Order: sequence, then structure tokens, then C-alpha cells
Amino acid sequence: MKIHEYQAKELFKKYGIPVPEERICHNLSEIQAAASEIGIPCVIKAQVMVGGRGKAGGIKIAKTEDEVKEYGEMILGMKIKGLEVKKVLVSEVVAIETEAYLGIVVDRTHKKVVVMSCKEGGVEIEEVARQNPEAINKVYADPVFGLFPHRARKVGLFLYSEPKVAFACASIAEKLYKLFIELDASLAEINPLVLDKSGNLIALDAKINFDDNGLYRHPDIEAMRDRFSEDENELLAREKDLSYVRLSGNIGCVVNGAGLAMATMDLVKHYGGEPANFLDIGGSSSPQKVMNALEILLKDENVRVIFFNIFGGITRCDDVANGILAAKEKLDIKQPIVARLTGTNEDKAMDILKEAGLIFASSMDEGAKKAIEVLKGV
Amino acid sequence: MKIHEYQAKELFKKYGIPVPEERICHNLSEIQAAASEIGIPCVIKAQVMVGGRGKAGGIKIAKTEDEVKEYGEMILGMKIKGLEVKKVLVSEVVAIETEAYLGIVVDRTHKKVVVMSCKEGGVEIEEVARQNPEAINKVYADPVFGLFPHRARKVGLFLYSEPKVAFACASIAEKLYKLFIELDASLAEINPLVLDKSGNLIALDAKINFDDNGLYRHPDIEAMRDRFSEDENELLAREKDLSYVRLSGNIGCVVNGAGLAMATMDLVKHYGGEPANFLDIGGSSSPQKVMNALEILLKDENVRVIFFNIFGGITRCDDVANGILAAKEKLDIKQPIVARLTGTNEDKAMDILKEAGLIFASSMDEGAKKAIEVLKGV
Amino acid sequence: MSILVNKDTKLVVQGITGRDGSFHTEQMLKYGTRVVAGVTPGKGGVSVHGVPVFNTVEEAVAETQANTSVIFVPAKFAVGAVYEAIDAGVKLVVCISEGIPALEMVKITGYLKDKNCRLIGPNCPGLISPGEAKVGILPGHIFKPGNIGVISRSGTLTYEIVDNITRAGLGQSTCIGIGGDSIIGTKFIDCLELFAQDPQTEAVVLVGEIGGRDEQDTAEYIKREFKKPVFGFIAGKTAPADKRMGHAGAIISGTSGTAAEKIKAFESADIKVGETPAEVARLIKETLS
Amino acid sequence: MSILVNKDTKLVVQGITGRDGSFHTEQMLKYGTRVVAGVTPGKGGVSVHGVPVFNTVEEAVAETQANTSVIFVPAKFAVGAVYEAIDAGVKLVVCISEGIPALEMVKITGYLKDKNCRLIGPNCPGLISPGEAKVGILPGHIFKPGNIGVISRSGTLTYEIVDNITRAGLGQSTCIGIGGDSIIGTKFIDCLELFAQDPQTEAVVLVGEIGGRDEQDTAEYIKREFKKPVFGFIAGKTAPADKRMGHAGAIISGTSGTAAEKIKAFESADIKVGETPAEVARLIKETLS
Repeated sequence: MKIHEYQAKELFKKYGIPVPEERICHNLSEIQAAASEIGIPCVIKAQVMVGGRGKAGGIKIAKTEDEVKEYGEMILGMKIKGLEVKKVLVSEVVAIETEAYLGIVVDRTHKKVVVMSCKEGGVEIEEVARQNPEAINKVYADPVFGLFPHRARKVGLFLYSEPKVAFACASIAEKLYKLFIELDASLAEINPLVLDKSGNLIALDAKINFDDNGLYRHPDIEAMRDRFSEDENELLAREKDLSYVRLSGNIGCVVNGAGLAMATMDLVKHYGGEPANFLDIGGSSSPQKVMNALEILLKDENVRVIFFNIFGGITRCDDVANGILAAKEKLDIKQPIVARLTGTNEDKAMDILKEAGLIFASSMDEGAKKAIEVLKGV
Repeated sequence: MKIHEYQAKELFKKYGIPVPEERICHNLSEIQAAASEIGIPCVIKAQVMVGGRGKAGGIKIAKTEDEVKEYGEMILGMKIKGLEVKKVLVSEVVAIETEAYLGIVVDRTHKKVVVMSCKEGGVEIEEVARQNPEAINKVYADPVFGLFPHRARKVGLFLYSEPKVAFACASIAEKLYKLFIELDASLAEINPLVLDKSGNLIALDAKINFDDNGLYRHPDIEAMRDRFSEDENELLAREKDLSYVRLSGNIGCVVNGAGLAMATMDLVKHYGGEPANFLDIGGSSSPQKVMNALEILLKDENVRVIFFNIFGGITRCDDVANGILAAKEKLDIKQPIVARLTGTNEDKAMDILKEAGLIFASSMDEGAKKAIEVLKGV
Repeated sequence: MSILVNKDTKLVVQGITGRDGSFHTEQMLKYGTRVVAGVTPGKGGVSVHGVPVFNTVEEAVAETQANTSVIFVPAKFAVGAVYEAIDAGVKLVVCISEGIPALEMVKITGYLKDKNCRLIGPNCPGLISPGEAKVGILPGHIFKPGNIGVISRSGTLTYEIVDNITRAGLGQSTCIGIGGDSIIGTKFIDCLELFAQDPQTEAVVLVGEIGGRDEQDTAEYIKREFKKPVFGFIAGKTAPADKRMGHAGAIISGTSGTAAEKIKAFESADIKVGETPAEVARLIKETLS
Repeated sequence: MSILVNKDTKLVVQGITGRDGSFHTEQMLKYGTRVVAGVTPGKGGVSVHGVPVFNTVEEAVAETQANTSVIFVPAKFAVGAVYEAIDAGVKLVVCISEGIPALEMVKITGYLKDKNCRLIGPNCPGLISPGEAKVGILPGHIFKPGNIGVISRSGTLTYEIVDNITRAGLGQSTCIGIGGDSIIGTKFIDCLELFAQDPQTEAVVLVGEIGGRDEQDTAEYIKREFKKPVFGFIAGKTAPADKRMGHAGAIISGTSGTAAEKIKAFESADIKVGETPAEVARLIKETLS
């Protein structure tokens, strides 16, 4: 789960990580009030959960009251990578001496939490990792003992030569680590970490992602979820305990298992079609779950054909078949359905569906091809 | 550091460990009020930090209002093992089905925290350990991962066969462990842990000792210290950063180093004398520290001769000598002083002290003997 | 031969009295797995499908000499169940349960460091040595004893590929679902090291997906020292960035962890990558015959 | 020969710029110890008594190949200093600092489990191999090279006993102050195992005190397998119960950990126990000549 910059900064504050003076605003008058409180010049930052806000014109320094109004009006409501800006952050201007990068992630390879730092700030760390990996300093936390103070100092001493600043940075690294661990984050990033002209460190931008598996024990974090910046279908799917991701194609896919669901999308594409979604109905799928899946799928108006790819194991094909039948009745499905149901109780499924007007396929390749053919015919 | 039963029970409550309904009282009217609130019959328990309160008559069940008054008056102010009872706990009567022992300590041999349990409650666990060790179940916490839930369940399943009670007990063990770790305890004991007639577990008595080395990070625990039940000299010594323990003899000992201080006491006893105290003035002792030591020592009116046993290393004998001189001047010391000062700057010390009227010894044996002789002569 | 599980596997099922635990105990027994014990705290003394149930894994191991555990308990209790299994001294722990926070897996990894125990999963279908033993939820009937080792981050996708392999007339030595989470107990390389030592295994199939760089690390390892032929499949070529595709570990972070880079890494290590699940089986068939 | 420290010891002093660290660095240098580096975070670049100071132990080890660390930092930072030393790969860490909570020592013990590193202390005077190297705060001049190994829970009491031994004309192979806390890195038995292997050491003195049962455990070990003559002293025969006698570990709990039971255990293992420090030296002299 992602949260906005302003939310991440609230958490930073709670953990004692220094952030600029700033206010979150929902409309122009709030922006103007915030600007006069914080002082002009000030920074106006679009709050959308994508990178590249600066390049897209979503971050501006307003030097006059007029500019506050101008940029405020401009940024509020603009679209960045398809996302509408509904909130902006009005922030003090920080006198930047140097910019650095400080981030924490779980290193999947070493199975440890790693603190990454880079003397260049504002960078896309994955790009640096690819092109100039030695510019990144990695300091690992012990899997059990956490980030030892001496390792935090190592982070600080890598970024700054002045001991006072280095140890202030070490303290920030320790706090960021504490936040990361206590909140089950999957990413916590200060980018850039700014050393200002007075010699103080300050987190100019903030990004925190959370491990979905850990959210159950952090209702306060779950409550930060911005439902308006998420896809409606994806929200609905999560509520119904289904995994769904919207794509831009027109062949709706219903699959059991995440790997097979991805492979199904890939196969559709392989044969020249365009998948409309990723959808995993999970292991022991009841007819009701199949109903729910179809209901979500059909909310996407781009879907023009539905492709069921079920490899029965724990999932029983007859359960899926019953779900399809029930859904057809209840939901008035107009789109043709291509069904490939194999494995546990596939014969029963065929019996159930034989009168249902489906297009059957005996392999996933055949299913994908038929779905594409049908589409051309429709 | 030790605390009273009622304080331990307050901590139990905070950690969710069930305790009887009870009130702490300082005088008879409070006792009577508490009794009527809690209901009669009730238990009246002396709050002193020693074992064997029951045997000493410090715990009584009052069955009538008259008995509340009678026992209240009797217990308040009584002396148990030399300690005056200044507070009593008035507690509900629990209908006991079974009694067990549940305690947590640091196992010095294995360097781990261990949960000890015994199906017999109210016992002196060290006695059981000596006489019937197999009656004690030991479950170790992992040094880093703590008390795994399955190990806590093992504790519960050892004490109780009924799963519901066993798991309730496991939960209590987990809470007691949490308290132990979070508060730097050195002992946390529920003795007895009672299963009442309704099938509920309840901590009928509570004992918590704390690791002095951990107290600096628990000011709230330090604040629980009952200064009135500690020896005045020992309190004063702690404030002055000296280790002092009062004994019943008349030869006051001033030594550098805890081991040597004990050996000095033992030596005094060995040659037929009676040490008045343990006193370690520590490593790098300044003249001021020696002054402080003598000041504390002299508050003990039993002290009739003072024996300095200093093995100079980091401790400089001249510092000690200067301290003695200064103290003699300021404190009007009437008792004879036997001094054995050897090691770093011992010659300087002799120069400083040659006119001070001390009795010198060249070895600790000689010093101990001279102190005893002097005493006989005085 | 085979790796990790075989006829000597003596299995304890943690969470045996639950719906999934009970169902799959029956399935595993039917397959011929020696399920010797079950554990559900507080249910000690009952039996499930004839398997005795104990209160603790320690007891189960003491009474039945179980050497392998499979975990079917809800996410909130799964972490504790893993520690209990390791603590009881079993040599192999297979955690089917999903939903374990990544940071708990980091800690479990720390706990395992000095233990003589291997963890497979979590969030995995388990593993099977066809004809010998099945530990987990894989549908036994699609497997056939043979010489192909299969290692996969996925469940049903594995079945799809195995089904194709079996239909192509080939069998499997051992098939391992290593799990779809970002931190897992046993990774591709760990399995390859075992397959390298297993004379029965003549070739290996790696079924990877987007997210992380386990496939890339594995490709390096294979270049360096793995001698048997390897085949590969990567799911998620059409997956968008920064979206979790079902599995907690199946996520492209920014521009890293894409299917393209994984396929490239595989190909650089001479791993034959199938475009479709069916093609994987064809490639194996062509190469091995 | 000797144990643990010798002419090859290359020492890094943690907290070298502090009052105690600086003073004892000078003392150790004067004794002939190879003090190769000091560490104080933020003071990297300066030098103390000619010893270069680094910001981290890692750097110090990299630059000077230090293999041993001695810690002189306040209690609140001592725990972190111990982890830093272990983490930097030194083989021996000697923690002079006192005041470390017992539960922190429990955790440190857990951390040490799979490390090739030994901790001595905390709350100890350090150790000395006379004529070779001194690591800690022991007064060097009272020691003399020889064949007696000394292991002690105490500081000045050890000096008292060593002084008597030296005056009796005998010398020491290595003398180790293991520390007065309840949980310590290296115990009597650990040292005895090393002395057993050291040909220079002909006899060993154990200086124990009230509290715990390390002396009792040690007596069992000696009965079982330690072949060299052992002498003993126990401090605290007159100590009352339930009172901490200076050292955090010197406390009789109820009725256990008394001097009497320790002396009894020693005697049952044929350890000659001196009634007074001077008698210990006499007993050794008598036995060895």
C-alpha cells in the first residue's frame, strides 16, 4: 500500500525525523491561507502517488501572492500520469546546501533490511543502481538485532564528513529504520535528504510503501489509504478477497492462481490480443467467488470477451461452472465467454455448462486463440 | 531493587495479569473502608519486603468487622524480621481450587531467561530446586526471540491439563515475560498462581525484583523505591555512588573493590572480629569519595574501629591518604583507624599520614589482626 | 532418488484440525505420504483421518519421530507455527499459509541461520516427489515419476506446466513450489544445489515471475556451476509496474524485476525459455530426446 | 605460551579519548601491549599517546589489523560498543565498562552464538599475560611471568592474591578477570578449557565469590576432566542473604549462591581452598614445590 508524501511526512514527524514546515490543502483558499502562514516564497506540491511530479509541472515555487494563486489553481485538479491532483502541500522553502538520498528496503536476495544511501539526492535509486552501483552505499540491518548504532553511524559517515552532521544523519537513519520496522513498511525513502545552509538535515520529500501482509496489524496505516486514488474495481476486488489489476485491453481474464493469471495475460498478448485485467480467484473458489469476480470484471466497460482459464486442483471445476451459470442469470452477461476448465471435476463442469452457450477450449493456448477470434468476430 | 507486593500487583494489572480485588491502606480507617468496599471476609496482608509474612502472623483472614479492626490494628506497626509494617493490603478472598508456582528469572548458567513452574504453589522455589528438582518445569526463552508462544503453551500445559486453563496460563506466562523484559526485572514471581473455583486463574501473591543495572532506563520503577524500608546508610551510599551494606559488627571496613571488600570482612571474621559493614569505594577514588565513605561509616554507631584495606592500582594510595586526613579534620573521628595501603603511591601516602596517628599494617592479615587487637584494648 | 521429500518423510501437519489441514491430510495420505502426526494446540488426543493429534510439535516429534512439518494455519499464527516446527527439530518445514509479513520472514531467516532446518515457503503449494511423497496441496494425479526437476514461484502455473510435461511423456523427480512472497525460505539456487547432487534429476525447469532478482541471481549461479540442462518460463510479461500481481513478491519496482530482464538473464545462462507453458514442455521434449 | 593475549595481540581501544581510556592506553603501552588503534566516533584522525584514532572499529581493524578490542565507554554506550567490536571481526572483546543490564548481556550472548569471537567481561579488570601483553586495567607491576593461571570474578582481590603469589616467588601464565556481573561473556570453565591446552600453565587459581553457581558448575567440570592442580578462594563468607555486595552478580538469592556451598563444591573436586588470600599463595607454594 502507498500513501501520499504529506502522510509520510506526518509519520516522519511522529518518529522525530525533521521535515519542512508545511500544510496540506484541498482548495485554493486553504493554499492561500497556508502560504501566508508559512511565508512567501513557498513551495506548492501536487500530492499524487506517482514519481515525476516535478517534470510534470506539479511542483512550483511561488514567489508572490499572485503566484500562489496562479500555481495553486494550476496544480489543483491537474492530471499527472492520469491521476487527478486533489490535494497540494504548501511548504516552506529550504535553503539547500547539499542533497542526498536515504532509503530503506527489504533486500530480497539477502533477506535483510538494507539502508541505502547516495551522495546525490533527488535521483531514481533504481537507475543509479543500474548505471553507477558503486555510488550507492548499502548498510544492512541485522535480521534480528536491527540496525546497530554503529551501522547507522556508518551511513552518516558515508554521506557527510562533518561528524556532527554525520551523527545527525545516523540518528535520522535509526529513526527511519524504527519507523520501517514498527509499521511493516516495504520502502521508506527520504529523497532528497537536504543539508540546509544552517547545517541542519531535513527530509524534503518522503515516500513510504507498506507491506500488504503487515497491514492487518496496523489499522492506523490502513486508515491512511486514499481510496480516491485507487482504481474502483481494485478496491472492490480487495473487499471481496480477490486479486484484480486493471489493464487497458478488452479480453477479461478469470484465472485461479496468480502465476497462471499472469501467464494467461501474457498468452493473450502472445497471440495478438490485449488482456483487460489480471484476476486471480484464488485457491478454493466457491461459486459465489466466481460471481464476485464476474461482477468486478463487468464493471470495466472495455471488456468485450471473457476468458476463463481454470486449472482445477483444490479449485473444483464444477464450483466454477456453477458460479458462471449463476452469474449469467443474475448479471445479464452479454459478452461471449470462452472457458477452459481442466482438472478436478472437469466432467461435471462440462455437464453443468453444456447448455450455457459458452465457447469451450481444451488448452489455455486454444482458449486464448478462441477469445481473440471471437473478438474479431464480434 | 525490590518493591512491595502491592506495587508488583499494580504492574501485573498494567500487563493484564489477573490479580484479586484489593486496596493498599496506611491506617485503620483506610483498612475498614477497604474491607467494607471489597466485602467481608477479606484478607489483610502486611506489606514488607521479606518472605515468611504468613508464618510471622502478617497475613490474616478477617471474617467479621471486629476481626477487620482487630487484625488491622495488630498487623499495622508489627515488626516482621525487623521491618515495621507501614502498609497493609486488603484483598478479596479467593476460592482456591489449586495453587501453582510461576516465576521468571535470568539463568546465569545458561545465560537465558527461564520460566519456572511448579504444580505446588506457595513454595520456596529454591528449596524445591534443591530437594525435588524434577518438580520444577523449566522453559527457556530464546535470548533474542523471546518467549515463543509455543513455549508459553508448554508452561501452561505442564501446570494444567484442561486446555482452556492451560492456554490462559500460557497467556499469563507471556505477559509476565513481557513485564520481565520490558522492565529489566531480575525476578518476577506469581506464588501462588491460583485456579479458583470458577476456573479462573489469578495471581494471589506477586514479587518483582529489578536489575539495578537496568534502573537508569526505568525512572518510573526507580520512583517505586520504598525509601523507608531501606537502610538509611545504604540509601546515602547509593546517592554518593558507593557500595555499602550494613552488618551487625563493630569493625568498620573501607576497601577498594567489591571482591576485596568481601574478603576483608571475611578476614576480620576469620581472626575473630565482627565486620560492621561492606564498603567498596570503587576504582579511581578521589579524596572526596573517601570522605563520603567515612561519613557514611560513622553514622553507624556500632563502629568502634575503622579498617582501611586499599590495594592501589588505579586507586592511588595518596588520594586515599588525603581523604583520610581531610575526614579526620572535618568529621571529628574518635575511632582508631587501622590502615593498610599498598600499591600505587604507597610511599606518598605514608608521608601524608605519618603524623595522623593511624595504626599501620603492611598486609591485610596484619591489618585485620590489629583492628581486632585495638578493639580489645579500647 | 529425489530431493527433500521421499518415502522416508514422516510428516506432521500443523493445523490438522482446520478445514484445509484436514482436507489436505486426507489427500496426502491418499497419495501415500506418511502422515504420522497432526498438531493443534488444545486438541491433543483426538485423531484426524486416523492420524493422532498432539498439543505441541515437540510432543508429536517425540512420539512419532516426524522429520518434516507442513503448516496449514491462519497467517496470524503461521509465524509462531514456523518457530515451533524449527524449535522441535524437524529438518524440513513447509509453510503453505500465506500472508506472513516480510519483516517476520526476515526474522525467521535469522532464527534459521544456525539451525539444521530448511523452510520452504511461505505462500507456496508445497512439494512432491512423484510416487514417493507429497507434502502440500499440489494435485497429485498430474505428476509422474521421472527425471525432470521443477522449481516454481507459482502454484497453478506449475500444474499447467507439469501437466504439459507429463502429457509429453516425461516425468518429474521432485517438483517444488518455493512460494510467491518476497522473502522465502528456500530459493531457486538452494533447490538447484540439491538437484545438482541428485542423480535422478537430468534437467530442471525454473518457473519464475516478475519481482525481485532471484531469477537473475540464479542465472549467474547456473552460468558459474550448474551443469544439467535448464529450462525456464517467466510469468508477467504484460504486468504493469508497481502493481502487486496477486503474490506479495510479484511486483515490478519502478523499472526493476521485469519479465524482460529475467528472460534476458535466463537466456544469457543458456536456459531455454518457453514463450508459453506448452512451449516449455516442447523444448524439454526436443532437447532430452 | 599463555592464553587469549600475547605478543601477537593487536589492540584497539574503544573510548580511547575518554579519561579512563586514555589513561589505561598509556599504561598498556608502557607495559608493552601493542595498542594499534583507538576508536571514538567523531574523533577519527586525532591520535592519543601516539595511537591513531578512528571513527569506527571496522575502519580501525581494516587499517591496523587489530584482533582484540578493549572497551572503556560509559554503560549506556557499552552495549553498542560490544556489538560494534564483534561486528568488526575482532577475535577477543574485553569489556571493562560496568553497569550493563543483565538482559542486554543475554542478547549479546545470543549474538555471539555463531560468531568466532570471545567476550570477556563486562565489569572486569581485563587480563594479562605477564611479559607479553596486558589488556585492561590491572596493575602490571605485581605480575611476573610464570606457570600459574588465574581466573577471577573480582579485581583488587585478584591483585591481592597475585601479589601474594608473586611474593612467594611464583609467576603467572595468564591472569583473567572474568567480571563481577551475573551474566558474563567468558566463565571459569571457558578459561579452564584454554588453560588445559596451554603447556605453560601448570596450575590454576580460581577466585570466586557469592552469587550464582558458576563455581559449582566449574567444580563439576574439574572433577570430570581438568587434570592440572587447582586452587581456590571464595569471597563473601560473611555476606548476608539478598544483598548485592558491590558486584551485580555477588548476591546470595535466598539460600543459594553462598560461599559455604561453593567452598564445599570446590573441596569435593579436590580444589585446595585458601581461608585467606595469603593462604592461597601458601597452598600453591607448598603443592608445587
